[in-house]
Amino acid sequence: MNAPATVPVLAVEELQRHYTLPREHLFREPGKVYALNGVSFEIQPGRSFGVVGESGCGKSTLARTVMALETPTAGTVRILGHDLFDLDKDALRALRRHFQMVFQDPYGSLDPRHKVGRVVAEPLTVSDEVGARDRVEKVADVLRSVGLKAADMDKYPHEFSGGQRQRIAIARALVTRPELIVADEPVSALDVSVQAQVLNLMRDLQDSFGVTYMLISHDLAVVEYVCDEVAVMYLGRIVERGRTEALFARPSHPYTRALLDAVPRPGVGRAKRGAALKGTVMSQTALGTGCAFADRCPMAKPRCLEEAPPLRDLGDHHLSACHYAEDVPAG
Amino acid sequence: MSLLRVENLEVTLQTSVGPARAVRDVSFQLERGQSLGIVGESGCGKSMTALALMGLLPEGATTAGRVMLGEDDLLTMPENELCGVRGNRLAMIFQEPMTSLNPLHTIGAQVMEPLLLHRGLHKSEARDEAYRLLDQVGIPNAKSRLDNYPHQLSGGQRQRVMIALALSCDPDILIADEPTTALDVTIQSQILDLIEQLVSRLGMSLILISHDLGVISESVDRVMVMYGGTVVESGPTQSLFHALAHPYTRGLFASMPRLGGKRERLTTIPGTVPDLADLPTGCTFAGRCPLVTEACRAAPPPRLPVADGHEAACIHLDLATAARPSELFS
Amino acid sequence: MSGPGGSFLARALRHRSFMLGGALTVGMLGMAAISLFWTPGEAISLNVAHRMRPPSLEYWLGTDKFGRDIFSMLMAGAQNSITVGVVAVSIGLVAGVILGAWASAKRGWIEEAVMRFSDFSFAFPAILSAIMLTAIIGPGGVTSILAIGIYNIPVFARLTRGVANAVWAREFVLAARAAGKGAVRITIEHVLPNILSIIIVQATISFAIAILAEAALSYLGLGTQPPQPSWGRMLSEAQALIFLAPMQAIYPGVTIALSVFGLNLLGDGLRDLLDPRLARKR
Amino acid sequence: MSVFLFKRLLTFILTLFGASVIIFAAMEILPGDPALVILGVDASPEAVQALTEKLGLDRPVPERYFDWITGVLGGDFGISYSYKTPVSELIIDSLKITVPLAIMAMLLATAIAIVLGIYAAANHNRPADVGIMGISQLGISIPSFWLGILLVLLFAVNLRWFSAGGFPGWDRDFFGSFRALILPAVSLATVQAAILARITRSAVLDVFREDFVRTARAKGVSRRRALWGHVLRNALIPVITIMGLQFANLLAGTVVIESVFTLPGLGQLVLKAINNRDLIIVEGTVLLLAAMVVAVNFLVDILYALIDPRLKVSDI
Repeated sequence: MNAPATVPVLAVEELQRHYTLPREHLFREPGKVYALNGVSFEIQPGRSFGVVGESGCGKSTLARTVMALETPTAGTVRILGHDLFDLDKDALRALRRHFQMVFQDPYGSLDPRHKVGRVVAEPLTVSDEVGARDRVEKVADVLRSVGLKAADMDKYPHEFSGGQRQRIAIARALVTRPELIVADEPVSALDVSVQAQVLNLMRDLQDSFGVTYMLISHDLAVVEYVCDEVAVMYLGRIVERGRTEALFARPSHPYTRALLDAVPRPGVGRAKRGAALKGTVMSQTALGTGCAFADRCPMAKPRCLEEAPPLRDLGDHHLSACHYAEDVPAG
Repeated sequence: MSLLRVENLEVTLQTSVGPARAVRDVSFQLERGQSLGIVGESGCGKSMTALALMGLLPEGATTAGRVMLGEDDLLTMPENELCGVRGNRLAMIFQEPMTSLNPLHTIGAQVMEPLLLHRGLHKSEARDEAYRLLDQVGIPNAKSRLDNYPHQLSGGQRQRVMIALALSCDPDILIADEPTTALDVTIQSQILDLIEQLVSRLGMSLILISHDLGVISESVDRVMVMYGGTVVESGPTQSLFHALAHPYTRGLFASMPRLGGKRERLTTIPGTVPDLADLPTGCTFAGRCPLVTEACRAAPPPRLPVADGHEAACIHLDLATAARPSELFS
Repeated sequence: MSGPGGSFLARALRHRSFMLGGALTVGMLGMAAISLFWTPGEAISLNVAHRMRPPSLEYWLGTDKFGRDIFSMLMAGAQNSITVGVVAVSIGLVAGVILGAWASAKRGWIEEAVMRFSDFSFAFPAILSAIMLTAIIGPGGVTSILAIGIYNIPVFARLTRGVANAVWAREFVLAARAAGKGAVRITIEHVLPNILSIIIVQATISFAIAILAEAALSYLGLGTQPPQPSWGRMLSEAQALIFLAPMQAIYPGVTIALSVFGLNLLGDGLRDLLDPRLARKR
Repeated sequence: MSVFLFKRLLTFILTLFGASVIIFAAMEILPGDPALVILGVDASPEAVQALTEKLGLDRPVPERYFDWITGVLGGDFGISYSYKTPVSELIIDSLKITVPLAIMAMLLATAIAIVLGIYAAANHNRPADVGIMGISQLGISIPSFWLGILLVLLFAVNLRWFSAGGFPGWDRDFFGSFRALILPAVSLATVQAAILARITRSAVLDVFREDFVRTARAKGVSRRRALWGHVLRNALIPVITIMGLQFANLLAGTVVIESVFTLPGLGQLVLKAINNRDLIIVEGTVLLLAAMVVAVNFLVDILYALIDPRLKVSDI
């Protein structure tokens, strides 16, 4: 199935996901977590889209909902034009070969009791289209394309290092030749010297297979290296979105500004760190009226507490959810 | 005389696959008020070095060399005397704020413990002091927090409690082992700021351990880069980052994606970090180094001067520094 | 079970308590197997003419008050203990693992219901169930098997649910779901293989406990009935003669203790050898 | 009220209710007519009919359950067929033996287990640890009733310090009664102590490896002080869990041990009742034993909530 260029690989619209917490008190309503509060974006074929934010901002929930591992409270996810939550079970299963996932933990994401060949073939075994011999062929091919040997098929995952295991995980995601790969923190569990190998591999695979990435990361530098477009999330919302270079060079949301300032940069020498953002990410257990970032925002004004800023277009594919986007300092 | 002098420290761990030489021939000095950063990837021996200083190595570990705190060798000091040093002259903060506090004790009780132990305060004095400490590390409503349990605090706040705990007896040296690795980047900068402020205000020395070159380069006076249990390069932060010399350090630096950098292809170091139970006899980096020769594999390389106070343990320094990292590792 | 961790056999041979436990267990199984077609003396039919003989070449451990050969009775008694133990533990294991895996796969109210059911079953230790069953169907081997089997269901259900939940939380299960696998397939292909070693260890320990429980039930007269020899009843018969022939109360007890000891050592050894934390080299 | 406690309370009540239904139903599906069983096969049909009416066996089952359970809740367990006395009196008499025996055994087992378990953990991998663990491995392998027989053999047959069994009664001879419970309590406690000592040891060792213990040591707390101040309370959580679960086995053990030492406790009462087909006693006693187990486990849950401040949401 090859979608026409006009159909985005992934289209997310007004996605919401609210969890009900376990009841703590008998006579009080159980609490709620507002993990996603209306997230919308599209990814065009062959592009890479990055999602950055701190823990609890909803980026992992977003990844899992896009993968149809969780059901949203409201909103739609379309992959190659198909609404995931409108499909019956079999149709969804058949569609899954077009979108695959790479996970964070290279030790936890491979079943220790299965040989590498079986791990990598897993997405193929769900549909009956591929015969056993074909399957071995495909697994060998994909192992070679991630820089491993076909003979590695008969080994167990524990015989590989963290970086190699992440290559195996990428091979598994790639084996069905999917249009979309969702990668949730794919390098954050790896050592720095191994990270680069995996990041380069991801870029090479995009060049050779034209795969589209949705990359979730807390590491701004990783997102900048891999992605063409980026969305910054805060408390279940996208607060800023745009082309990576433009957005990082000139952020239009105070939160993005603060994130960029907080990243320590090697080689700049002592005490060049920007002023730290005060406070901590509030729990998302209540939906306030104003801007969710207002309590930590260095630029907050009275209006921010009363009126929630919509994500508005600043031109040139750059969107920001700040009333005072134009006033954000250039750093 | 230096506040802390570590000479030829060796740590050997007992693992299921045999003895592992986690730290080999590590020497350094720390002056009063100075800050030292130890940077390296997982398994490089940076945490074991810190635990060896504290005398808190895992069961079955053996040590050699000397760790001189003033006149005292901590490695040979009897356990009961060491208890008087820990938390008092030498304090430590750990990586995991979620698990590093006792879940069944109140915050107050845990901050008060070293005060009662080392400073001989009465309960009520210790409580007042604990309140002052929590306030000092920026915990809002410190008074009511004294009676909270750890699970009622966020990760950043727990790390602040850990800092309050570590500073309670005005230690000479604060060891912070990956204090911000488990935290978000905005909280990380808050915590690093706090540590830096308090260290300079109280005139302590700091040993900061991190895998993050950025954190290290922004926070300390001197840097020690470890790999495979040994120090491969060390020097004053400015001059070290200005002229990285060891092939490993150069490769590591070049393999990090950097904000605002051009999106040119990252340099990669082939292979993976060595297994401590099965280290090569010569240079630990020999297996991954593009410049490796027979001499590298034969014996551990000597530490050679690069600049004033800046040393690197490599016999091919001239070759390593001549090429750009991307050429070196192509 | 050669899975990850290299040669299981090589590590097993070096594990002393595992080998001792294995030897004792093989000894018990061997005794039962041999007794199926040969015993040195008469284990079942009475021979009052030869009652209360001291140990000799003919009667290795002597005879009891009915003239039966004690050593032969111990051998034949092993059959009984093993049958009851194996069948009862199998009942508990199969039902418990299914319940536990089901609870873990479905979560929500099904999990809650299975766990409450387990809590409930814990109120009935084997002897209590046996008392009720005896009142209903009378004493006998079946009563023992059912009572011990019922007791084992919540043991396995709780254990399975606990470790299966841990497996469900791993990322490779998420990967399997992302590949499109359903709960049943994930349970069979991923969850069960990963919890198998823990279940095997528990089965060994449960077998040991079952032997103890069976002995207690037949001691009380609720379990296996004459003429089939059983260790527990041998003890109760010997207790009546304790002032006369104290050694008769020693032999069956030692046999029970050694069998149970062997199984416990075997279980602990297996736990060490199958522990994925040790097998995984990092 | 926290949801945890509410859930536990609900489970407690439902479990008791379920147990009573199951016990009642089990006795209901008995093969044969209870009246016939009591009177013997050669009884006249009139006599059987009369007894059936007298026992109320001709009324519908739910009605009889309701009568029975309301009676039990009011302390009335019915009249024994064979003793012709109220079952409640028989039960109270036997409880005077079973409850002290169980408590003595539990206290003894806990004391031994905690001391040995902590001692072994504190001397991890040293000879004391290996020795204690070896002995406890043997201890969990010995049937408690056989240990009882061995103790009789040693202390009653050979040394003649204790009697081989029997119970003089608290009113007649208090000290003698206490003495009569010592050997039975020791036999019960030994096995329990072996199990609990192993649990205690591994719980203590597990907690010793926790990060917060390292934090405490970094504060300058000595190993010993860390053990008492930080490790024990945390290690208590799994130990208490197992103690609660083991209580059921301890009660079951009491039934057997009473048989070994011919103590007229609940176990003897119920075993004799089975032989006499005195079902109303079986019903009452089994329900009581089950209720004791459930009650102890409920107490354990409350204890949890007291020890662990994190416990708000049920996850057990």
